[in-house]
Amino acid sequence: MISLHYFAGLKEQTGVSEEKVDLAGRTVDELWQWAMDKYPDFQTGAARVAVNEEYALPTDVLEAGDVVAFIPPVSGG
Amino acid sequence: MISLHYFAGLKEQTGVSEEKVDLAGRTVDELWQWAMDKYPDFQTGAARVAVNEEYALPTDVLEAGDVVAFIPPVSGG
Amino acid sequence: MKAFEIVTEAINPQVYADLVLRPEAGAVTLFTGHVREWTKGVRTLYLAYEAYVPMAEKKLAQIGEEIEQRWEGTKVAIAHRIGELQISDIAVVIAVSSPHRKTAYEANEYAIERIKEIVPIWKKEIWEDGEEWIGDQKKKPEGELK
Amino acid sequence: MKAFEIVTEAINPQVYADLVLRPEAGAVTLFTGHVREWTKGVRTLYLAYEAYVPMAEKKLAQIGEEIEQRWEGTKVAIAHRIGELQISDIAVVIAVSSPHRKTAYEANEYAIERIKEIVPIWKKEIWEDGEEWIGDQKKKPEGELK
Repeated sequence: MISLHYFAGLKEQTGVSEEKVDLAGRTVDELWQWAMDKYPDFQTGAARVAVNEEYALPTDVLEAGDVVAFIPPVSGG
Repeated sequence: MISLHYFAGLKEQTGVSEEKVDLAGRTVDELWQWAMDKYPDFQTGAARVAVNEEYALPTDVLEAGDVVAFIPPVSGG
Repeated sequence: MKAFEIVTEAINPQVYADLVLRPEAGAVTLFTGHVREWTKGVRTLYLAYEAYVPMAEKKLAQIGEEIEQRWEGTKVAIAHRIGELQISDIAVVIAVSSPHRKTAYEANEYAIERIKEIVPIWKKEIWEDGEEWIGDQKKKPEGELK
Repeated sequence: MKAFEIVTEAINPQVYADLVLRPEAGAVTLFTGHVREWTKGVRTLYLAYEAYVPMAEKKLAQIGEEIEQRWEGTKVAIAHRIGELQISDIAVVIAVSSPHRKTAYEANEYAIERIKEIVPIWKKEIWEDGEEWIGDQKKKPEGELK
């Protein structure tokens, strides 16, 4: 299993801040496909994906135990 | 009479921080001549002159009661 | 007290300035970003900040490392507050010390620009008649950056 | 507490930051110049600053006016300490608030440059084997500005 985290506007779209899903072995790009199927409001490019607290590439492969976060455009400062 | 103020290195050259002199009616340039005669270590361009707390021009004329300061190159900050 | 942290209480900026001071530092710049009441004619009631805390602290530390590598002799501390913030409250503090002043200014400004690019923190503006998560400040053509 | 002053006691920079904060300010930059132990391989024991106090305060206020006219919406406070200062002591503090951060950095840096040009304050460096009044920082080709 991997854990998914949602923040800010994306969290309001999903209605959850965290969920566990069985996506080990999939790529980040495939995760996006999965997320857009589940949450119709999601749009590619509306967020970056972080795996274990580092920004990930679309081709990176998820492993069991990974902590994955959808990072919408940041607005700190 | 006008009062003259010396600061920093110039004060060490004159040995005084302040003196009263009878130079009303003279220009700032003439004041420089007077100062260089009295204090051989003085050199033109080694200081700016302020009259009543504003930088003065060589042609400005001193008036009785003026407060005049020799301002060596500043080094605050 | 960490040099790179997300906090939930009021920020005391002096703490971070003290953290970067050293005998070889001739200059310290301290930037504080505050909640502003008016933005383009719209009155903000308050702000709510959210962060992905562990990653945000890691990215703040990364910015510190970037600076200390790029500008020799600098030392950096950064804190960002989350939760509800009122007008004039400090949202972010950046302290940079350096032997020389020019570097202290440059490196500090670099830090705030990088925070707005890579640190997972989000701001929601709450107005009298609504609220909105703010994002993508870099891409909005009309986007006015604080 | 004046917004532009020469002081003889330790400077508390937060006082000047508080002085410039307003609801419309999104950014505050606070610069502190500190006594540095080493300058070009020479160890400073301590510094002595002297000022022509009434003119220095007038010139600090003038710099504040120049900034508030040049950068709209800014507010400025500056203090410089005189007397004997030890390593790491604050010699000068500059606080600038602005609606926007870029201006707060620019205006603050402008202030320190102007201080070094027009404000009648002099620094004497005291080393283990001597002392010297420092001056004319702008003209020394090898001059290293803090």
